[in-house]
Order: sequence, then C-alpha cells, then structure tokens
Amino acid sequence: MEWLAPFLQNLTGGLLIGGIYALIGVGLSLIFGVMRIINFAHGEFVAVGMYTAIVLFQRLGMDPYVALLVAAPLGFVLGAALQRVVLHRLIDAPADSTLLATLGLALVLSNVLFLIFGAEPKSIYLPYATATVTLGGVRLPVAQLIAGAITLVVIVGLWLILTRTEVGRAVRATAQNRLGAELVGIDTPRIHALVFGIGMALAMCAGVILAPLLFAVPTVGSSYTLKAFVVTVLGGLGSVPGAIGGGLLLGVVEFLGASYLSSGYRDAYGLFAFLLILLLRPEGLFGRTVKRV
Amino acid sequence: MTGSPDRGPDAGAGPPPAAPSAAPGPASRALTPWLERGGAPWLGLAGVAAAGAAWYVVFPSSLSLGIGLLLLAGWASAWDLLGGWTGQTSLGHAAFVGLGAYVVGVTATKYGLAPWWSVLLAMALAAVLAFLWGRITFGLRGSYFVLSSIAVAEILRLIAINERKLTGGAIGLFIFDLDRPFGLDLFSRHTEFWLALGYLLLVLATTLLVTRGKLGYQMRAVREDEASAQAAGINPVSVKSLAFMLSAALTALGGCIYGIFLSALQPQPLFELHLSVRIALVAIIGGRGTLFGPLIGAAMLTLAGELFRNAFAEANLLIYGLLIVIVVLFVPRGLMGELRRRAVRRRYAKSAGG
Amino acid sequence: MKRVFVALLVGCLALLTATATAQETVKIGVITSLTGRFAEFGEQHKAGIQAALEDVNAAGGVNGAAVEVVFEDDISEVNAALTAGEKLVNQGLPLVMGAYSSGITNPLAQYFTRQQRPFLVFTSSDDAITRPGSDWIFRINQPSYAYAQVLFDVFDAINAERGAGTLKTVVTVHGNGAFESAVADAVDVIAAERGYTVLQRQDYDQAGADFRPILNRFKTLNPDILFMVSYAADSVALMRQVQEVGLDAKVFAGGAAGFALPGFIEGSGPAADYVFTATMWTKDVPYPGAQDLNARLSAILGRTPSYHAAQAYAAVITAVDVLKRAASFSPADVRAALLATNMPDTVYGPIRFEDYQGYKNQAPLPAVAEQVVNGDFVTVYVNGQVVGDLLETPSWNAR
Amino acid sequence: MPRALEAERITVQFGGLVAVNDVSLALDTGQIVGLIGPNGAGKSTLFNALTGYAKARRGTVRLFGSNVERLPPYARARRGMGRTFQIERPFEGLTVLENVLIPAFLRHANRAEAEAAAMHALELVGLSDRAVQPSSDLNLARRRRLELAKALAVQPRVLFLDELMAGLNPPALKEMIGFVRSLADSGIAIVMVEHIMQAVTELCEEVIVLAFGEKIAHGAPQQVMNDPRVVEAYLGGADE
Repeated sequence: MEWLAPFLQNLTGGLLIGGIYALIGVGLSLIFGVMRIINFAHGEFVAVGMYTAIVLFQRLGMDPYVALLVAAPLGFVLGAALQRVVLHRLIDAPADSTLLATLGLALVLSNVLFLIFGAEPKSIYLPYATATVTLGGVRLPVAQLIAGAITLVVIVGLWLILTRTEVGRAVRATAQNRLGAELVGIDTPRIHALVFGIGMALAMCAGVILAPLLFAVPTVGSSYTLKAFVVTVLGGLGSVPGAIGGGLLLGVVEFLGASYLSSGYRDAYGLFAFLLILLLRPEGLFGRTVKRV
Repeated sequence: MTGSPDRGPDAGAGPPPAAPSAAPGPASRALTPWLERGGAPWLGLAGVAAAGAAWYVVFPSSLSLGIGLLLLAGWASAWDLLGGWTGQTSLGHAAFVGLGAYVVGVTATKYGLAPWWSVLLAMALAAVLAFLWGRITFGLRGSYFVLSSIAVAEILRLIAINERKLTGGAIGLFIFDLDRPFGLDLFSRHTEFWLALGYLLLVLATTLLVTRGKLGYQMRAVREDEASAQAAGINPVSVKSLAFMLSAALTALGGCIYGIFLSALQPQPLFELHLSVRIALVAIIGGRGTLFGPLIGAAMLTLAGELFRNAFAEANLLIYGLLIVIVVLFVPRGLMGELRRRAVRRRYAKSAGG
Repeated sequence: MKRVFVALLVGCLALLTATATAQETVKIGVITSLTGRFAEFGEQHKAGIQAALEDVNAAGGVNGAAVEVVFEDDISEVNAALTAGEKLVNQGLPLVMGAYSSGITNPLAQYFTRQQRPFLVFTSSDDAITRPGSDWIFRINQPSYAYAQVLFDVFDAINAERGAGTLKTVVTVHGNGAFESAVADAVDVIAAERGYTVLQRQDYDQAGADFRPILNRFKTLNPDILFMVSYAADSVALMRQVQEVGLDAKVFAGGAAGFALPGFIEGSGPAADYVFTATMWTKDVPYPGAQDLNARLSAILGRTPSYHAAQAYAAVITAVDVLKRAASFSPADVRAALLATNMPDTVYGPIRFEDYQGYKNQAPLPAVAEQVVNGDFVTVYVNGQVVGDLLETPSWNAR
Repeated sequence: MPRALEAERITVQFGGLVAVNDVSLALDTGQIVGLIGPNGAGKSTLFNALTGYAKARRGTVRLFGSNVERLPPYARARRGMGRTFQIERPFEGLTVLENVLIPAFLRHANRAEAEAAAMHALELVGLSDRAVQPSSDLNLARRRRLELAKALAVQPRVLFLDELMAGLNPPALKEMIGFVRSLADSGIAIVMVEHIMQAVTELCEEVIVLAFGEKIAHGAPQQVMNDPRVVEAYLGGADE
C-alpha cells in the first residue's frame, strides 16, 4: 500500500487544479451552448482576471479573494460590452466569422496586456499561499482549497440562476432554439450579452483565483484557451455539467500523467485525450451525437 | 511556369467565359480572347514572378526579408486551398512548416540524405498526417476541425521538444552541410530567394490549376453546402481530405525551404500557435478563396510590420488582432474577395446593360 | 486602399535604401530584442552599451574615430534577426554582436559563419553556439555549462566543509527551452564526473506550470540536492510549491536565469531563503570597477541592473579593443584581431578567446554563485573561491 | 426485371420520437409517385431516409435491385439518385453554369465535357441564357429551375423532388408541370413531395399519404382524396 498515499496526493492535486479548469470550461461551454460561438479569447479573459487581481493587490493591497467581488462584475460588464459592440454584429454571419472575431479579440487583449504590463512576469505573494493542511496523510494546499471552494460556490450559483430564475429559463430556451425563444418574446440579443458577460465573469474569476497560485505573463491566455477547449470537448461542447466533469478529468489526467509517466508531455496528455474523444466519442463523455449521418 | 493559353474557360478565378467581349482594340485582338478565356490569372502569375525578380534587383541587401515574405505568402496560399477554397479553417498549419523543416534537418544531419529526397519525404509525411487527421475530424459536424488543428500542432511541438534523440529536443538541430543540387549553394540567400519565389509560384500555379478543375469545384461545393454537394455525388470527407493533403504537402515544402534558411531548428518558433495564426490571418485578411488574396495579405502585413515596427512591435500581433476584427466586421470577404466581388458585379451589370 | 498600399511601398523603399552614408565614425552592429517578449533584456543591453560608449569615446574611440553603435531590433523573433543580420553584413560593418535569446542567436551564428563575417556573442549561453562553434563566432559570456559548474563547485565546497558524502544525490527539474535543457544536460555531465548521482530529471512546458506532480515524485526520492533551471515566472512558482509540498533537500540550487533576478525574492518571500543560485556577474565580483559600473548602470536604468547590462558593456569594450588592433576592417583581419584578444582586467573579468573542452573561441570565464540570505542575494563563490558563509538549509518545519 | 426503387418497411426514429413508421413504397421507370400529407407527417424525413440524409432504423431501400440503405447520400447519388432540396441552395459565389458544372463532373471528369453536359441541363430547364450570372441573383422561379438542373446533371435514374412547385405563379407552375412530365417520359422514375394539389393530380399515377409518420392511404390521386382517413388527417392537422 506504499503507493496509496502518493496516489491520493496526486489525485487530490489533479482534482483541485481540475476545479479551476472546470470554472474556465463552464464559461466557454455556456457561451457555446447559447450562442454557438467558440470563444478563442476565453484564455485571455483568464489573463485579464489575473492582472486585475495583481493591480488591485499592488495598488490597493486588496486580497485576491476580496478582489473577486470587483473582478466578477467587471468581467460581466466587459463581456456584455464586447458582445454588444463586436459579436452582436456577427449574429447571422457564418460560424467561422465569429470564431475569427474572437481570435482577433484574443490577440488584441494579450497585446494590450503586453503594452500595459510588459513581458515581465507578475505575481502576488501571500503568506498563506504556501500553507497546507494535512488530511489523512494527504497535504492540501490552503490556497487551492480556497480556490476549490470558490469554484464550487460559483458553479452552484450559476446552476441556481440557470434552473431557478426567469432569466435562467430564458437562457436555456435561447440555447435550445433561438428562433423559438424569440417567438415567445425573449429578447435574445439581451440574453446573448448576458451569457457572454457571465462567461467572461467566470473566466476572470478563474484568473483571480489563479493569481496567487501562478504567475501572470501577457501570453498566458492561449494555454488556458487550449485547456478550455480540451475541457469542453471532453465534456461535450455546450454542456455545462459536462464541462465540470471534463475539467476535473483533465486535471486528473494531467496530474497523473505528469506524476507517473513523463512531465514533459504533461500538456500533451490532455490533447491526446481530446483527439481520442474525437475519434471514439465526439459528442463528449456527456453529450449528444455530432456524427454526420 | 507560364500557362498554356488554351486553358478552358473559367469564371471562378478569372472573367466569365461566355460574355462576348465588348470591343477589342485592333492591337489586342489576339490577347483579349486569351485573357477572356482565363489567361488573366496566368498573367498575374507572371507579374508576381516579375515583381520577385524586381525585388532581387532593387533590394539586393534585403533578401532575408523577401524570403520571409515569399514563404509566408506561399504558406498562406497553401493554407487557402483548405481554409479558403474548401472552407475548413485550420489554426495548426505551423505543424506542417515545422514538419518540413525538421524532416530536412533530421535527414540531412542524421542520415545524410540529399535535400530533394528529404523534400519529397516531408511532403509525403505531411500528406499522410493530413489524411489521418482528416479521418478523425472531417466526419464531425461543428468546429471540431479547427479545435483539433491547434491540438495537433501542439502535440507535434511537444514531440519535437521531448524526442531529443530524433530532433535534438529544445536545443534543436543544426544543419551544417547539404548536398549541392546542380551546384547550387542552398545556404546562399540568393539561392534561397529564388527557391522561395519558385515555391510561391508553384503554390499559386497549383491553386490555379486545381481550382479550375473538378476537384476545385468540388471543394467549393463542399464549402458552400455539404448536403447539396452530396446530392451531386461528392463525398465531402474525401474532398476535404484531398484538399488538406495538398495544402499540407505544399506547406511542408515551404517548411523545408524555411528549415534550410534558418539552418538552426528549434521547436518553439517552428511549431508555435503564433505562426499558425499568422498564416491563417494573412490569408483571411487578404481574401479567402481568391488566387492572389493570401499573397496580398502577406505583402501588406509584412510591409506594415516593417513600417510600424517601432510603433507596434512591443505588441507585434496587435495589428493582426485589430485587422482581423475589422476585416471580419466590415470586409468579410477579405481585400481581394471584396475587390473581386465588385469587379464581377460591375462586369455583369455591364454585360446585362449592353 | 490602393493609396495606402502605395504609401506602404514607398515607405518601405525609403527604409530599405536609407543605409550607410558617409562614415567618419566606426560603427559596430548590435542585434538585440528592443521590443517583443525579450525587450526587458534589450533594455539592459542598451544601458550597458550606453555606458561603454561613453567610456570608449572619452578614451579616444578607435584610433581617434568616434565609435557608434547601430542597433537592429530583432523584435524577439528569428526572422527579423536574420533580416537584421543580412542588413548589417551588407552595410559592411566591421563587427556585429548579439543577441539575447539562444533561439535567435543560433541561426544568426549559422548565417555569419556562412558569410564568413565575425560575430561576437555576449549574452546567449547555449553551449551549441561555441561548441563545436566556428571560425567566425566568438563568445564573451559564459556558456550554459558554467551555470551548472559553479553550483557544483559550491556543492564540493559544502562537502569539504561538512564532510564528504554530505551531498550525494541530485534531482533536476528544468524548463524545456533550449537554455534550460542545456544547463540540465551540464548537470548530468558534471554530476557523473564528480561522483554525484542524478536520481531523476524532469522537464516541464511553458510558464505558469503546476509543479506539484514533479515535486511529489521527487519527495519520495529524498534527494540531497534539488537542482532547478527555469526562467523568472517558474522559479517563483517552483520555490513556493517546494515549500507547500514540503520537499526537504539539503541544498536548493537555482541554475540560472529566474533565480538570480530580484523578482525571485519578491515573489517567493521567505521561501527563497537559503537557495543557491548561479549568476554571470554581480557588483561584488573581484574585478576592477565593478561597483562603479553597477552604480552607473543603475543610474541609467533607474533600477537594479542585471548581468546582461554588464555583458553588453564588456562586449563594446572588447569590440573597440579588437578594432583598434585590427590591421584593417576586413573580416579576416578583424577575426585575426579577435583571436589575439587578451584583456586581463576588464570589469567582466579577463577576456580572451580560447578553444577548450570542445568549445571554440570561447572566453573561459567562471560564473558566480550567490545564496539568498534574509531576502537578499549574497555572493558566496567567485573565481574558484568561497567568499562567504555557506549557510545550511533548515527543514521547512523548522523555519 | 427489378423495379426502379423499392423501399420496404422504413422506420426512422429521432430519440424517442418515431418520425416515420413502417412505410413501404415502390415505383418503376417512367412512373411518378406523389408523397403528400399534412405538415410534420414525416414526408421530408422519409425522403431523407430514401436518399440517405436521414438514418433509417429499420427497412431496406433497393435501387434497381441492389440494396443502398447503408450507403451515404453521395454514393446513392453516384448510383443514380438525384434530388432537389426544399429550400433551394445554390452554391453561393458561383455562377449558374458553375453550379451545374459541379454535379456534371460526376459523370464527366473532363472539364469541357462536363461543361457541355451542364449547359445541356441548363438548356433543358431553360436557364442557358443565364449561365454566366451569379447564382445568388436569380429569382425564386429560376432558382427552382437551377435546383432541378443540378439534380439532372447527375443523370439520375430515380429523381426525388422536394416541394419543387411551392410558391410558383400559375404560368411558371404550368411550365414546371409540363417539364416534370417530360422527364418521366424520358424514362426517369420520380418521387415527389408536393403540397400543390394541381401538380399532384396532373402528374402522379399513384399517391402515398402520410400522417404522423404512418402510411394512411395509397392509390390513385382522386381515390385517395376521397378517403375519409385522409380528409380527417388534413383537417386534424389543420387545427393543430
């Protein structure tokens, strides 16, 4: 049983990082589900979140977990504005156009971060960032536990909004059938702005949570965009619960792969899983069929 | 490389066939019918060749810049076979650039293979990779192909980094020696410039020939409407795969030249997403599904990059990001696509009015 | 649209033809990253070069002619660097120097070798630049091997102080860039030579990585030495996670780059204490004028300079010395002068170009080791000698 | 002598919903069969199952005696199934001639021959004077004819027409009816989904009525129209 403790250590490590992947993936999947847009700027939203936390910490000494209260509404407003100003014009354009527009947004965002903050990596040092608690022989980092708890709260909140409120019903109706939703009087452009705002808010929250754990560089976004893609494809494009499962799975796959196989291929494990899913079960582990007849 | 004047009529890449020419001047009596029958793009190709030669004469000390531009234009044109004419956006074409460069590097340094064999091998490998990749993704509905394209390029980059025995890992591969085909020094910037120009012309000529033939029309049919294409007896998966294989092989060919140009190969610049994105955006901004759009896009963005170097370079992709948003919103067909659409309208209006 | 295009073309023409004009000065070409992701280092280079130009021109330049530096920005990209290289070669400059990243310098070195023009490297430390090297490539700065070497010198010193066998086993974690991999390779080689055992070596991809899987794995191995090679962002994440995972080693060693920067201490907090790191130059090196140069560079930059600035300073001093001695500015004569270089007391140490251990035209300078003590870098090993206390690393529980 | 098309016991299901249940039909060369029924009766789904665009859960489809039910749509097209789409979709950005050139390539690899065949198809439907026009500029009636020319260019032996007559004005309708008749006379078997009763009664010898995915009547147009079940299906469908 000598292997068990390290295995549990790795498993919890993977689940904790997977929780953050889930938070990023949920936003991407929600946007896809409702708007049919693959948002290439999603990772950049995460990066914007990290920098927001850093600025608030450095200028105002604000604890990143308090900064969430600023970042979430800010992300919502920015996202809704982006949707209104840019993406709304493309609502009836081919899927490709919106995809390219978000790719353009991604480039603009990461380069603007570059212009403002420079290439130098930035981070936040919190005394409790390296603290741990031990539970049955497994060391759990405090910062990651807080991150996991916040992820849980945010996701449960989102679920409540989607299932228990009028707005949530409108969102789900729009996701199922935009035309039908319009026929029953739902203001779908407003719903789109709302959803894009929520998506960006979730991504920025993930960024804020990551800020004390990792480092921010302006180019960090693209790797999170890629992770979000893998997460959503694993879970099934457009499926919010799927994205949660996909995120946790990706975290565990990466962590175990890096622990027991080779760490150099860490990012490749997720990508291999991604291709394997496309080959064997393209609808994702939790999704509906996408194979052409 | 000049075209045979008796090509069939065509309206996709050139002027429409049947419209009887209004009033040919006496001097252009022989030329005009040839242009009408689709000779114009060949004339354009000759113009590209002449412009390339002019660059060589006028800027003899800026050959590297020229090589960079020609290769980018060639890659973007090769990308366009799949991304423009067939409508399958790829953000992973750096995979083929890197593959081409590495095949030349590995075979030259480890096995002493002559470069022309390496080039053939690289093109074949690229085509095989494209075939398998298409197998996995082209049967799926939605944006899976574009997502997978990033994933595959990333995986190749990680392989190049981790399989050190083959690729030299992160430290890379250094090409010190190459055979001299026909006594040509492949390391000379002069040779490389002409190779790059020839490469671009080859890609453009291939595009022109393909898009005027059966495959080219099948590619467009698949791009426009797969259900309709199937009713015409077209298997979308195999048309997409063929276009992808062609695009991949041509991109890898350019990668071979690039590998020789650098002669120090490292995974990071060769396989990175940045390069894939640049290839795709150059083609899209210039005009997808047009013969000269990708070339125009590459020329514009390269020259703009040189000009605005000091203003923008701290964030040197900013200009790409802004341009792509502007193009998507206001010029969705790209520069050449927009010009061509207007020209077609005008010509049709004229022929309908006259 | 057409007008914009014409304007672009004309502008480009003007740029390309605006090359060398009349020359009463001696021009040296410098290719570095003034913009793009390595711009931080280009700025350091610029500061060093500015200081050096003041000094050499005050001292009469090259036999009376003022020295001028032609900067070419490689925008942190290899294509632009090669374009710049070609431009400088075609301008007929007697000597060109550069660049920051090994990924950029390697292709440049290939190009200058083919063109048979001398090229002076002063920051890129990839071994492959001068090993095997070529007749035309010269390097002032220490190769990546030196980063590992100086830390193993420290390990040997610790073994000598606390008894042989105190430090025996090593685990290595490194980024998968060219430079980090090269240092990790050097660790393997030196460990084998000096009787240490490398238990395991793991690499990782990209900044912002999560190192816990690797560190958990290392923890089960109980290594004496944790050898880390990474850039700035990762160095902080690594030390934080080492503390978090509770990986206790007798020595934490940061081979290069990230660990020697002030940002490492700022970001890691107390976790940075006791870490040994290799650097190429500090204000405490026992070479004449080091403190003074450091003060001047600080004034120019408005912050603490990194060793890159000193390297650029040394490069200009060396280039001027070479051009003074060159029989003519022909490539062959400049190369001959480079080969004959012998500058025993520059602020960067004694500079001459030698062939040794497979290197060619490489200045055989040792690196410097520092230890972080109470949130500050303390120089502990210079020029083959221990110059400070080598503090023992307490276990994480005891801190 | 095998029949041109024989479909037996076709069943199509979407999730739990049975869209087409156990429907059979057969026809010979030169024959026209009409497929009618209220909206949502499963006509288009049956159509798609026959041409390969929808997956049949059960049942067989034989084209001149050989089974094609496992083949994808393009393979059925190659074996002689031609079809039009209810919402006509010309290939945007291509001219009228190029639109027809694409299916014509199926039978002629050589560009000149394919072009001649495409021109021939355009002449058949009366669009040859529009050959160089961008296809997006055509009006509805001409788009319909273009759609038909595209279907004809694959040289079908069995032709599926999906609401070809919908929205045409009386002269255009009359012209189209005459044209479909001549196609049948030239030896093509035709299955048509149609709402325009004039076209159905004038063209079809046999009509199949679908309601809620079931075949509820089958026979000559006049006879079927008087079937009480059919009347009820239409009325029932009307007040939904």
